[in-house]
Amino acid sequence: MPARRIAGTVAGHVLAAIGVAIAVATLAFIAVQAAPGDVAFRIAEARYGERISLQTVDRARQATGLDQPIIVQYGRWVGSAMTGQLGRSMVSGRQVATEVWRSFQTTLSIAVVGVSLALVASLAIGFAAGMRRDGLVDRIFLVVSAVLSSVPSFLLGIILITIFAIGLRWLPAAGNNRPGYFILPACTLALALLPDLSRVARNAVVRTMQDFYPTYGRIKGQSWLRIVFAHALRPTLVPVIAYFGPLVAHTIGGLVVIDVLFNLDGLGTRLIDSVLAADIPMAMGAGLLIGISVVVVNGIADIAVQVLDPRLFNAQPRP
Amino acid sequence: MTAPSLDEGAVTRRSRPPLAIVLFGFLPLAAMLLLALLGPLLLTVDPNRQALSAASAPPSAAYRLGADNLGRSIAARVIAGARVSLGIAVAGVIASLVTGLALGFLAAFHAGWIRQVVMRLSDVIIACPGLLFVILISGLLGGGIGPILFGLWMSQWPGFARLTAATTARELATDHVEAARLLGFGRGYIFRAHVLPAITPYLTSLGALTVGANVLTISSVGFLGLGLRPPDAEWGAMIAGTMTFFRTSPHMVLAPAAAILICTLSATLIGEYYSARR
Amino acid sequence: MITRRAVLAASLVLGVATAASGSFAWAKGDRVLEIVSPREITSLDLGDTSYHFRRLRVAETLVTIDPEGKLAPELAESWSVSDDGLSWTFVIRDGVKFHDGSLLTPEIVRVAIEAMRKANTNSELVSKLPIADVRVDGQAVVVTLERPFNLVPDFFTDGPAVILAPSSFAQDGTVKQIIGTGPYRIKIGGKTSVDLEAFPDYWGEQPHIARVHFTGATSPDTIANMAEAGQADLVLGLSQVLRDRVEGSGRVRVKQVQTARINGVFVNAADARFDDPVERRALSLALDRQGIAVALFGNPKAAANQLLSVAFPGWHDASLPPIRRNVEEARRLLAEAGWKPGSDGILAKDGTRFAFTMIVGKQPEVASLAEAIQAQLAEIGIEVKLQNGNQGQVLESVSKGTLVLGMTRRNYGAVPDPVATLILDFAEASAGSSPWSGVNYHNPKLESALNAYIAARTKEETAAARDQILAVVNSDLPVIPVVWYDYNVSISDRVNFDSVPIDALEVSFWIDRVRWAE
Amino acid sequence: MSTLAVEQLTIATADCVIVENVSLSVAAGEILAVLGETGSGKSLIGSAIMGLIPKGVSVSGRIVVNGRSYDAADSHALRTLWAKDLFLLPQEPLNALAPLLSAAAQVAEQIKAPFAGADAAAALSAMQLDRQHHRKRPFELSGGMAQRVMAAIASVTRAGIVLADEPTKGLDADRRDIVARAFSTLRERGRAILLITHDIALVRALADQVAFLDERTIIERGAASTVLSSPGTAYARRYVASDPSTWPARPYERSRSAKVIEADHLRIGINGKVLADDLTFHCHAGHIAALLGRSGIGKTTLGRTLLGLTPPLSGTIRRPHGNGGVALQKLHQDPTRVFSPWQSLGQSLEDMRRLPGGDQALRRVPALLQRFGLARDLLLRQPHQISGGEAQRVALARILALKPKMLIADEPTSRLDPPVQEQVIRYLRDVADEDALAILLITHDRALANAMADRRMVMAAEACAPARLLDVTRPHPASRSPDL
Repeated sequence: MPARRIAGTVAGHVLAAIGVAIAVATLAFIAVQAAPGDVAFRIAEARYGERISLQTVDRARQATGLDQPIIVQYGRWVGSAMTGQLGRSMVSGRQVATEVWRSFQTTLSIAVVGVSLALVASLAIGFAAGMRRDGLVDRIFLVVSAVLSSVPSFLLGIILITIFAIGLRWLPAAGNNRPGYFILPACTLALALLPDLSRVARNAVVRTMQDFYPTYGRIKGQSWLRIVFAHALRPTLVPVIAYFGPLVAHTIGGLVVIDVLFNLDGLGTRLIDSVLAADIPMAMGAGLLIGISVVVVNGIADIAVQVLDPRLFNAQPRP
Repeated sequence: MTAPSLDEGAVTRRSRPPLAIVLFGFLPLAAMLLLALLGPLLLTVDPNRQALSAASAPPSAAYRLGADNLGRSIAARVIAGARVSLGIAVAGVIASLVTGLALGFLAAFHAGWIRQVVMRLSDVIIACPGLLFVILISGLLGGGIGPILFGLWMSQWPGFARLTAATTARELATDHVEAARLLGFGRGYIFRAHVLPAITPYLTSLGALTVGANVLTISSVGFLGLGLRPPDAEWGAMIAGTMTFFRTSPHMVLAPAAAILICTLSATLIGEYYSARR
Repeated sequence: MITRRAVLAASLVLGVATAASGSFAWAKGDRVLEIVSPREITSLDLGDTSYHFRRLRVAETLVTIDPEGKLAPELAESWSVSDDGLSWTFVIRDGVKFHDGSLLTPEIVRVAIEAMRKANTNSELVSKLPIADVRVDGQAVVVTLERPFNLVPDFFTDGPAVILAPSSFAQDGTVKQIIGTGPYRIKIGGKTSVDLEAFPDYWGEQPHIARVHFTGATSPDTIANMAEAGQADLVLGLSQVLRDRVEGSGRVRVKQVQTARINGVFVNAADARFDDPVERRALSLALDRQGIAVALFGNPKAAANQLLSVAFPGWHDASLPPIRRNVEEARRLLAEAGWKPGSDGILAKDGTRFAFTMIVGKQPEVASLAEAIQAQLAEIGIEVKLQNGNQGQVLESVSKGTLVLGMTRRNYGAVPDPVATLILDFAEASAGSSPWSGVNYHNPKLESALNAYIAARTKEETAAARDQILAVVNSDLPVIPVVWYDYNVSISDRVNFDSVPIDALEVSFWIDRVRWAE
Repeated sequence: MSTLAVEQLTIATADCVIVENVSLSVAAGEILAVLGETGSGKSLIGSAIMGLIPKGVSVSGRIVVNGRSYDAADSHALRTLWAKDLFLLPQEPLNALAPLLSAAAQVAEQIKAPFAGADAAAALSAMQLDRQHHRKRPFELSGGMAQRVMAAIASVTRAGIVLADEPTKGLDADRRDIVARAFSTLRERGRAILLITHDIALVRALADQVAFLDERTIIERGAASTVLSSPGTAYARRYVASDPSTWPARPYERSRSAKVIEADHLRIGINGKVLADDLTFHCHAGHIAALLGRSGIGKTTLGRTLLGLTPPLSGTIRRPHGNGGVALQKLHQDPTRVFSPWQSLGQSLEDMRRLPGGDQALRRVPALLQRFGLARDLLLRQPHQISGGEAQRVALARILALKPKMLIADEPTSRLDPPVQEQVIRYLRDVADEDALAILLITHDRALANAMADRRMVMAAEACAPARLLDVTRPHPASRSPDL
């Protein structure tokens, strides 16, 4: 039964993914078109930089098919996207699919490491603080997390760079050509995500501990370890996993700043740069991938929550 | 045999905020808001007046918090910035709150296509990275207060709408609302006496947390160079403009950073307090 | 659950392991020259980014400029001009191999020049030459002109004039990969970074360092961080505002040279606010160049009193006095031109307010410079609104005729002779529509002087034309110079400081000459 | 042999003494029931024995477990006895079981021996839990099943002393019997059981010894057979008498008053799921009609449908008119929740002014409060600061002030202690008789219905079919009592 339920959920999420991806790509297209000013000038600026001139603007206009009606441009993109062709960048002339995929790999490696770090740390902190609500650890945690959440993430990154790259020279300060390049960006991301995520974890633990069954486990003679890992961990994970939706949004947003700070060619930066540069195929390609990523993460979280806690499956309306 | 029912229900529902919250939450934020309101009266120096000869001057008698790279008084700019940064942050929250409240109630009271539209739209926007949104709009429109405000509003009203809809729907399903309905009370009364007191702490909490988050968002956009138009003094833009001197003249960065920290921290504390209380 | 935890643990272990191995390899010194530039490689189109590949010593031109700023042979062994000045012969170097192993032939050069002629843009100089015909003559290529033009070799030093192997081009003539003749070839290319390795069959001297990694980074903070972290051996074009900070970190030294680039403002000469040279002079007097040079650029010598800097020894007049700020004189000049303060303190004439919007890029020194100009002009009653934007938006407002005043960072040394750029800006048909120079500015005296210069047959004619050009440019102020741009190269302690050439014309990074420190 | 003795136990907060000088003892194979009302401190006695006294509460006295004597204040020592000597069966077992482990696994984890699975299955079967339920997780179990799982867990631990705190709270009468059987099984296995409850029927079915707790201390104790049949104190008498099964059945009398509500071929359900079909009945003024049936069958939905809160799927309802829309009112199960939690009770009543005719209604309130024996200063308090019995009477007063024609009372007394339940239910009977109010009493308590209602209807269903309505006022010898 759950297997069929999950299959249904997956099918729903796949449909949602297609819908959202097309919607986001279309939004990116509209964003490019809706901005004030001539699109050709923005493309030429991105291509030629300080060598821009009226002739290069005209060249950009012709080379990229901007002289055609907007609806034709959009229709052509949708048509080719259906067959897996995302076209070529209007700025660099490279394949959008290749470029976007490379950005995605950068973003993914940092996001996976950063979110994993944040998740592990959050659960550890969450249990440490939440097991004794309003205890010393809890109070210290609340203050530290409030302070941490009040520092802009770029300042966090700069502090990390100053210590580990410039001071100790352990890790690279920027770029993605050196081994371990992802550690500082991932740590910055983790620190930026930590306050909210650990608060979610801590509140989940507090909630669990407010339930009677952990105490009752002790009365039944079970050890704390067994209670935490066998009884309480899964229900506690549920709110944490359910938080993945906002988390992925925070991650992508945070990575834009981190990309700039560490000079990484991530997906968020790619989207913003290409929209500002009016690089329509690139903007739509990046939007497409971001949309799919968001829906995929949300879908995985949704299924994970249902697998972790089947009670949510059987939530039936009370008579 | 959990907690014995000695004081069951004697929840700390109406208790006064503890001293720590007042000291570190309400007071600093109130002080900052006061600074924002009274800013022009307090300023003795034009925050945009440059003295290139005093560029990057460290704190002194003439420049209490030092001068920035263009020789402007950092103290004056921090005060002027309170108006801009907090103003935008608070205005964004108020706009989102009003929109969210209206649409949230609509969705809660009219379970039908209105609810579907509001909720699905909220779902999609909430899944979108809000920072990306603000950055894009600011970048496309060349920065300034309007685009940032618009971006904040666009990305934040769904949060308020969802919260309002969810809490309102939950309150509408309670026995006391059912009883009030059966007794013949109208929607207005039920809303005022039963629903509003229930959702106020939630909204206060979200509102305060969002004010803090907005101050950070504005500063991040400023860091990317897409924020307000110069020479407007805004804390994030002040940091962004002087970030380069962080290690050589840290005072330029630290003063606005401290202002951001104080605002965000106190807003977070207030938000956390209300969210723990509900 | 177990798999989940296992995956998590494995990824962490992996991360730590790669980090550890990474720092180990780094400590050992893999001997890759790490170079960083504030400009990213945006595309492969020759018009866009060919100068990148020339600077990286991947692609070469017929004629080049040595670090001292003089013309030097590269793919052309030598060149000569006929007595009538119409026929230029370039003798192509023998035995030059492209990175794909194919040989450079005069025919390839001829085809390349034919392609350059068709480009017809201001950023591809060869297209501006009055070429009548190109033909192969043995090992030489002969370029025949319609009229005499003195700057042909100079124009062939332009970035887009690089000679690439035929295999570089796709069928439609666009560049799909960069296969040049330089001492380095591209191993892996990307948007923000390129890996280079020495090309063993290079015709000239082998580079000292075999492997180079180039990173383009637009954020100045990132560049400074990389330099301070010892991650960048050379930062080529370190931003002015970062110089003190990077040098302060102790393990990096900075070389500096004043370039042919000017930071200044240009105006729309057709606009009521700037149609009179007096108004431009008033604006010039309102600016505190010394203050800006010291406070924002950390170099008092950067304050510009004329358009062309010391990078052009024959063109720079060292005897000119500095332009001192004089607010009173500026006010007086504007009053003379009919501008009276309005009720709000802003000048006005015939219902026109002296107020306009200026588009500002996001580079820190440009943003600060704009804010300084804004504040200084406010003191003489001119209101400037700043708007974040880029040069594309400036050009758009130029084409729409809405631009009043813009900021420029014009490089007059794209080729060794500044006249090449001055012609583009002030004498060509397309002049007056560049986002870097005087808009709607026309002065017949300047145009005739420029034309006389390029057609001059004697030294005396050349000198006379030059003096005439300088006199007009420095008094008419179509571009108001504020500060000269300093080119900074930060050099890490891994690199031999003296081996790094520094190039005032920003032609090349000269990385093939760089040596490791002993 | 397992024995538990409590000697001179006193429990107090800073302000007041809650339990004073209580002594109890229970031997192996014996069940001692401690009866008392909510707030009498009976649960705290259990907490004290387990060492679970909350902060701010002080304890003195001694707890003797299997001959070893412990200071009652030494909670640490008492906690070491958990699962070895002392075991607790808590109220609402669904909250005490680990939420995501199957029943069998929860029993098995208590058994530290090989083949724990088989032993666990045996223990569950011994508590009459069918094999098909062994793999189920708590949220898939009913309250009665969960209580049997708990009993199985108790049976596999070494603990000889079992404390049971309100084991039947929230259970229907029929499930109460199943739980009682599980407790008998535990008793047969030699456990000493301390049963803390207010459920007089459970005590009647199970207890060997009984102790009544009132106002801090035990006022009467003795063998169950003697104390329950002839209580010695007024309190115990009143308590025993509050069990509806001891009340005389209400004689059948044909109704002559007007029909207040009529339902014709009603089909009800929620979210498209049909719960009951073909419901045809009516209620008369001044009569109490009882609606019986097991929990979950759709009684509450029928009530909500009649009230107009849930639309019927088909069929017609003719509702009473007059007094605006308020002729039909509802008395809720949890009376403390029917008032806005952000206002004092007085404010909630005062707000009736905003209703049409509210001023008149407000003028009737003081008399109604007096009629129900409520002091006026009660109105200064918040809803959560008054007892359930008081709240139910205030709620009734608020409703009656509006002069409704009919009242739908949905389990109005199931959360109340027996004496309070009796008081409220008798007020309801008075109201029906004196104010000619029609009352539909939704309840699962057959004894209560027999004693109070003029008509009794049962909602019952076969297999998965929608439920039907049967009139059981006059039990017909031919029709067997339907399965509840």
